[in-house]
Amino acid sequence: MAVRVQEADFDIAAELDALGALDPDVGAVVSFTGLVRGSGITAMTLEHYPGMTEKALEAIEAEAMGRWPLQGATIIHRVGELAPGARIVLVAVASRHRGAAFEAAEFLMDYLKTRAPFWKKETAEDGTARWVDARETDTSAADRWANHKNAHSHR
Amino acid sequence: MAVRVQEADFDIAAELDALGALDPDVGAVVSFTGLVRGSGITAMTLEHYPGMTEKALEAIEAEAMGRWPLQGATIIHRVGELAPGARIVLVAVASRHRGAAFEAAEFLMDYLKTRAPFWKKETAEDGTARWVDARETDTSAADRWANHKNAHSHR
Amino acid sequence: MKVLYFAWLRERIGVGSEDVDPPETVATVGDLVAWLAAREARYAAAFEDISAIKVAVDQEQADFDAPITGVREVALFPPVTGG
Amino acid sequence: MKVLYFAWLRERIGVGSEDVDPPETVATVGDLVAWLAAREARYAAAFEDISAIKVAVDQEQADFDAPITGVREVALFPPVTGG
Repeated sequence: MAVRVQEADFDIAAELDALGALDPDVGAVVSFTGLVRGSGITAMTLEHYPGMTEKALEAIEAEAMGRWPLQGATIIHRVGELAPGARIVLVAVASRHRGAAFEAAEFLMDYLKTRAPFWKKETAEDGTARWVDARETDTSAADRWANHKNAHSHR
Repeated sequence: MAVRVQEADFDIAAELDALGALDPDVGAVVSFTGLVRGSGITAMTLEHYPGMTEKALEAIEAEAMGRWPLQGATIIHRVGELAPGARIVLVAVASRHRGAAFEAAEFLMDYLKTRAPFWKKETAEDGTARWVDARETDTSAADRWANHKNAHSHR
Repeated sequence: MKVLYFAWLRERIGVGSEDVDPPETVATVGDLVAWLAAREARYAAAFEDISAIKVAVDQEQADFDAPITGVREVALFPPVTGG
Repeated sequence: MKVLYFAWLRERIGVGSEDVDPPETVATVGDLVAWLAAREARYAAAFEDISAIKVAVDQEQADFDAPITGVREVALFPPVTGG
């Protein structure tokens, strides 16, 4: 399974090229990259639950592979201390058509945001640190997939 | 405007890094890469309408920038003869949040597919060439944005 | 006025663009297509199924009702298939 | 049984994980939380708003009703905020 949790940065081009090369019928590769937003903070620290994190990401990826006709999916999530502007997460999927690729990538992010055990702590410019609050909009974003019909899987 | 039509391949990592660096509040970069599907073909030739192509892509990009709170958008489309597996198109957008980024990237592709003057010709393994037919599903994909509410722009 | 053809329209007609000088009675894109089709068999063959043909006038999407008086270029092409 | 705490729960309790040996009457995650809260003020403070706490049992999402008999690890943490 193409799931990794790591402190190191990742090479987006290499990851997307690898997905595109999985199968000659890959026609669409969609990627999401999450970055540390820099306004007012000096660092973002990512904590996670080693062991469960990998299992959770693999379960999310397996669910996406079951729901959409994907030729591959990659999830990379960084942990540790990250600077403003740094990459936090990469989600990327390969499919024949763009509809499935867009939907699956968005599904992966919505589920990752609500089901994968990561926690963010921001350090402000005055040196104080605070844990980032979970967003209700992330929960509603994930919930909308419960009854989702894959209407556009051949787009 | 970040719109390019070119024969040369493009560097996805450089394009995505540039989008991420536009503003310290970019939190989400979504990309779509279209590849030449290789089954049964030996080449794909892209014809376009020089002059109108750039205008059409700029209009599509301007519409996306007006509809979603984006910090930037990039469209690169290749023309000329491409081999199986080659990159054809890159669409990428930067936003604070993932909901707007996903929607805008999908919108750009749906509009590009139906409004930008490109035509594909496939050369089969037996040497015969045929113009690719337009897909009804691309028209319906583009039509669904007509009355679209940007409900998830803060996701 | 310049008329441009793309993809299989270009192949069937045999040129990518040409300068034409239609009479004043040719007022719309539809009139232009009919006038071209009446000139030569290759145009008539290319324009046989008008529902399969899209139009741009001065590099903007248009339709067969669009007036052509004063325009610089009219393009005729099959539905686009890029991306 | 191993109990793990993450994010601000870990900070308030002061440890990331600990081995505990609750009595047999502690049958569910909810019982475990009540038992820990009764032991020391720092647990009671950390578990004050139970609605803000999520649960995993043996590294799978669970809830406060989940039985803990025979499980290896129980994790308590705030709602996740990755991605």
